[in-house]
Amino acid sequence: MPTKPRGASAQETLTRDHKRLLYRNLVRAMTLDRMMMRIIRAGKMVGFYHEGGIALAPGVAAGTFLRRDDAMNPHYRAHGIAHMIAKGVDIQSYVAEHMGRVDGCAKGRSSFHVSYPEDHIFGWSANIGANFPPCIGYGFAARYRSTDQVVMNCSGDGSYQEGRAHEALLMTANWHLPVIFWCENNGIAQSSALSDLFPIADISRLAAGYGIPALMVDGQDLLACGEAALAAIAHARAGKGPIFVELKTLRSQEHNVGGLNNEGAHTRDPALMQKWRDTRDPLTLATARLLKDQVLTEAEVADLQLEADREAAAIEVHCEASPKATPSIDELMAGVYAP
Amino acid sequence: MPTKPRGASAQETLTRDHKRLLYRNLVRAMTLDRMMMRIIRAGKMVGFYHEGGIALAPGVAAGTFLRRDDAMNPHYRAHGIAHMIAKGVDIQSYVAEHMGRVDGCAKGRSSFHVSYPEDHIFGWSANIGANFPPCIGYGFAARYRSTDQVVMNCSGDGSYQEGRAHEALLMTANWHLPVIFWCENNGIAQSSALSDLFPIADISRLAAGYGIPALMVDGQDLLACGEAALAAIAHARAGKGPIFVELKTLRSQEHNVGGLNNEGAHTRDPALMQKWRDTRDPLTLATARLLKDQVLTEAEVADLQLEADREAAAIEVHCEASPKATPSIDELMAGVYAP
Amino acid sequence: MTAIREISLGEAMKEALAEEMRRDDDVFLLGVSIRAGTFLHTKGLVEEFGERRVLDTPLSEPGGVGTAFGAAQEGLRPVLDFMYAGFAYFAGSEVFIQAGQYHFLHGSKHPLPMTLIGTCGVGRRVANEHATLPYGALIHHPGIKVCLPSTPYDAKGLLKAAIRDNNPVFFLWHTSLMALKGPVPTDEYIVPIGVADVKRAGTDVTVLTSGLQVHHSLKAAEAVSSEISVEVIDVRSFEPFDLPCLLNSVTKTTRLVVVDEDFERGGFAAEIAAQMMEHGYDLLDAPVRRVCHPHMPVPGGYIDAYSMPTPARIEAAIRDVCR
Amino acid sequence: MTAIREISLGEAMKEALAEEMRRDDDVFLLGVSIRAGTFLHTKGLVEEFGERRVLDTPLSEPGGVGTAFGAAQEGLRPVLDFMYAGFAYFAGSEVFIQAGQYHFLHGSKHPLPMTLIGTCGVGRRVANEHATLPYGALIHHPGIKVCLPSTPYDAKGLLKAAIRDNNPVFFLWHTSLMALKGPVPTDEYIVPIGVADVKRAGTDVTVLTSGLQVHHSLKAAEAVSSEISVEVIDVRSFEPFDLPCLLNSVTKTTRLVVVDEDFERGGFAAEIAAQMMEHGYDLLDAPVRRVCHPHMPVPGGYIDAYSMPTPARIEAAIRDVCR
Ligand SMILES: Cc1ncc(C[n+]2csc(CCOP(=O)(O)OP(=O)(O)O)c2C)c(N)n1
Ligand SMILES: Cc1ncc(C[n+]2csc(CCOP(=O)(O)OP(=O)(O)O)c2C)c(N)n1
Ligand SMILES: [Mg+2]
Ligand SMILES: [Mg+2]
Repeated sequence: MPTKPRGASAQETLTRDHKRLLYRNLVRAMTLDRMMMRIIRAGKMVGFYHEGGIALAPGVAAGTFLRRDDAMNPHYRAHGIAHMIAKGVDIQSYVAEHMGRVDGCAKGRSSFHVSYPEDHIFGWSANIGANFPPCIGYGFAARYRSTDQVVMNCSGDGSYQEGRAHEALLMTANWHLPVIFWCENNGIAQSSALSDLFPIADISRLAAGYGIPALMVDGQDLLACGEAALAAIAHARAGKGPIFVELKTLRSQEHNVGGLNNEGAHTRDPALMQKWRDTRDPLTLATARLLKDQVLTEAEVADLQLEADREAAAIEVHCEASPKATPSIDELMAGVYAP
Repeated sequence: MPTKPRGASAQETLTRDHKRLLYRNLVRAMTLDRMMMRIIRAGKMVGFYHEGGIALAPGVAAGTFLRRDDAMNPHYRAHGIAHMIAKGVDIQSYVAEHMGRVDGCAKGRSSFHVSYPEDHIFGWSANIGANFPPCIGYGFAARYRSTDQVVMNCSGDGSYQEGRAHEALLMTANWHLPVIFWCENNGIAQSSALSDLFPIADISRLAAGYGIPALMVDGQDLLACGEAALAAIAHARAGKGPIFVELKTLRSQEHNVGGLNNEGAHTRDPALMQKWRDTRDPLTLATARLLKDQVLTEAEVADLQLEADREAAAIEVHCEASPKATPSIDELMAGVYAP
Repeated sequence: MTAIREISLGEAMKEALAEEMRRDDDVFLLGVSIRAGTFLHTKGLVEEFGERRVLDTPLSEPGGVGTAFGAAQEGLRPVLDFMYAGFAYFAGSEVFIQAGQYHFLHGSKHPLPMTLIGTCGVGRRVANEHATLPYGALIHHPGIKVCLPSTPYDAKGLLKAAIRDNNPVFFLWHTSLMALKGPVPTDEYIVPIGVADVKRAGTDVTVLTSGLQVHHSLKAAEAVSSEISVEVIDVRSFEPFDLPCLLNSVTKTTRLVVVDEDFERGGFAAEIAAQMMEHGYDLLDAPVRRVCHPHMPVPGGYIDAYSMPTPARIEAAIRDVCR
Repeated sequence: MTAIREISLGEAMKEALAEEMRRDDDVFLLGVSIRAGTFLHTKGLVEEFGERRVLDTPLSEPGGVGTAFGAAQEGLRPVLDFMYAGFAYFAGSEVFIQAGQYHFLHGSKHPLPMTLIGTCGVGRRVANEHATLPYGALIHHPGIKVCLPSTPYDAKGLLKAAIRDNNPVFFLWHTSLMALKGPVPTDEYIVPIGVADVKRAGTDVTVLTSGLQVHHSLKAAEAVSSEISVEVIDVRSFEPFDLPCLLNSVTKTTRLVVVDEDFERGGFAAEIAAQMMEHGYDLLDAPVRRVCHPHMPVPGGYIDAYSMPTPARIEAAIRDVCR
């Protein structure tokens, strides 16, 4: 599937450095996603985990080109691990939080409600679709203060079924806010096929109703995702209002660890998912492409993987050593209100 | 503005009887709207009233061709008086309800929350946009029971700003439900211009995002409204799924009695509103047209007005004679749950 | 002949749904990913009843409730599954205001037979919306019935009663009890909404509780049994609430502990304290004690195991009121 | 030099908004039709502060709250006007759950300085959502502060405190008090959130109340004054609640009536009854009496004038607890 701009005005091209950066972030994201799976399977996580698998290229692209002061809502899938790594947050405290440790980013009390206000990632709600209303506020604040911050609002096809999506599309379009609707469409929500829930296949068709330009991108193609991110960020940063980017991606495993892998009444075909893993893995595809284009060497590819493995191992060791968070109720009660 | 079908498949033409019926209902609706204004100005109403004025042709058209078993959500403007008259409800009990009398349709306890379950008009909430979720259920019930009932879901441009509108468009499209989205767009919501709230002028542009066909109609042209209603009802009744009808209409007075007549910070221009009343009154326009086409005679026009005046006067007298509803708290408490 | 088997609470709920759907074609089921059956109680129902009667909805909580609402107004008997009850706040107006007020406000002329289902409860480390127990908020808003079973038997009987009720009923179930097994007869029965149940008889102190906390309270009762005789009452239905059952018990015990996993302030336990003031003040030999979730958001991680009411906290409260 | 004028509650609110907006460019105002000024408190503000800082939102309550929420996270100090507080249920999740839980759940690291405004109150014959008083539901949900003034003085001072607070605050005002006039100094002052106010001193019975019911209670107190000395305490802020002020009073009077216009069950009055059990049981010579809206939806028409707490009902309750 080619990147197909529909009315988007900004066009950008990836530099060699951009490509290398995207690639490195994807290696790290997929490695840490696997580490999270190890941790939860070993019973060391305190809540859910929703595997990213082969769907992490959009998240990597969403985060890689943002400035620190650009707000982002990470997609909940893989609990935003790709988005956050790419934006540069302290990922160790993210893992520690998932393990309920004192040096978790929310002091071990949040399970998966991670938050990095200093990086303009303001936590999240467990309600799918809850990302939409605040993203209006982030964009509003940028306009109010006449900064050129942009907002990267990432979520899945399922989230666009919530009425809150409509209100965010409407209000950001009405006020010309610098918000990117980054829709990671994997064609499924929990255990229901998108085709059973949504009348049309392309969520981005909604955008035209608000006069918002839209792009469609192959979400398995890391470079296409990166190009779309650059274009969308440039569009928003230039004060041209919101833009919608739909990235078609794939879920090749169950919704969450221990959960079902159904589409309605039917089990999803394991052979098809295996085929996706074999032929549509974004890292395999990107490696081949970047080697061919001589952006990377085989040795560099191996080094990057090694570096990522070391990062994951070090984080795991550190987090396991960190004490479990068991604050007193009094201490917690004192944290209900901000001073 | 011409009726401009955009993708709607059904086309119907109004018969002479249709036209006469529409006309009679419009005379009655506008006469009763004026009576409601008299009642509230005389301090005899127990709650709000939101004048219909010259915006009642869409409501008349919405109701006139429905069957009794077709569900309808009347627009809250003029508290649905046009819609209800046209659908054939006992309008005396509607007026009595507004006057807090024992023979009000909700026993005088509801203020304006009128309800006619036997006519498939199931009350309403004071929340604008609350009409959308239940309209899915009405359509669903029709499909579930394989009847050919349709649902006429009427509301204003403001209501389409609520996320609930998105959910209803989405779910009715997804399930191909027989729901008509009858959008009476007067370009204003309370005291804010639509152009200040909505990024585009035509609300019906939203419909395409869900694959829903849309019509646009001059809401001051009674016959155009009627034609659109026939077409939309035929479309829905034929099992072709939801359809969107946008009717452009006008508000030539303040939002509600005693309220403001502003658009944002600015007072609305009284001369412009006077011009609308002089040149765009749907009854004046329809009278001229139907006389010219010899669908009605001058004498018939006068008779219909006389009949409507008599109806209004009789209702007013009856309701004033009806006792004020002052049930005991015990009696009310016994009515919280259905048996 | 009545047989009694041991089945799980989830299976008991599924039996209730299946029996009511067999009995009445107007009963249908809708919710997020219920065809696959995210939880046990809906798994496999689509095979028996087909896609017409078991529907996956989009992630649109107001739309989902609205579908049920409108279908009920048109005379069907919808059962809407929210998955987690905390998601119901996305449809706050429909759930807290409109459903309960529809009948009364429009002249008490027309029923609204609609069942809402959601799971809730603290203790699975995931915090916040996945734990929210909405009954404290629900009972504050008139017109909607609310129940929460602690056993498979009650789960089946209450869910059948909810579906047959002509009013909106929010049927809650506690996530931690999904797999709990218990005896359930094969013969049909109903557990009426509005009737509490004495789960353990006692004479010194009454513990009024619900859901998972019934089990915690029974543990605490057992722990103190050599010294204090504890009567444990399972609320089962918060609205309508079975005040006579409570007053009967307190007449005997003269002491009351309310164990409530929900937020403390202005919740069910507070209401009981107020009703005891109004209807049972002279019965009491000690003030009513609340054992609730502290008035703070539900944390996740390793904390929720001790921030929720535990057998130890309940035991301490029992000892305290009996001093 | 401090001057004191008589201004209305709506004007007092407007002064609070204008002063805080002048003081801090981060303060801005958004809501449905607030540029025109549906109610007195926003009328004309757009003229002074311009369209940048006074914004009409679409009819999108979750979107409106979200705008405030996100802007507050980014460091602004938004003030969102719901028009009627009952409309807040359209944004149930944001208002009841997410706003109050954001700070705590994410490690108590980051403030959320956001003010919500909504009018409420029974007695204007329009029923339901236009009357809904959401404080009973709000106090049940941790992390959001809630206040409701009964005088122009308190309205101005509390609203200024709300805007300066680093937490979400729901500032409610009673529709029937919009035009009430009272003395307000020209000099700047704040009424801190969390401090109740004795509006009439007395020795025989305490009446704890708020909003319009402060005035009804003062009437009732006056009516019985030759026989019973009534102390009337204005709650002013439901969360945090000033328990010491109440306990001080009840120590003296030994009797308590709570007058609460909101739904009775599991509301503020219930919470006070529970807290009296816990903290003031031995002070009481009679059980706490509630005078609330009966547990039914708010009707309109001629009914709401007697279904809400009236001076007559309050007087009866006062006499009752003093028997
Ligand atoms: C309001 C709400 N409804 C339902 C859920 C349950 N739920 C969690 S994830 C999910 C699917 C979301 O689908 P999508 O947005 O497409 O993301 P994906 O999982 O496909 O990456 C659902 C239904 C929820 N968390 N919140
Ligand atoms: C949820 C909600 N928000 C705000 C209001 C206040 N309000 C009542 S009518 C109205 C305007 C509605 O506009 P529209 O739907 O266009 O209908 P019109 O008045 O133009 O006929 C508003 C904002 C409300 N009743 N409910
Ligand atoms: Mg998806
Ligand atoms: Mg309008």
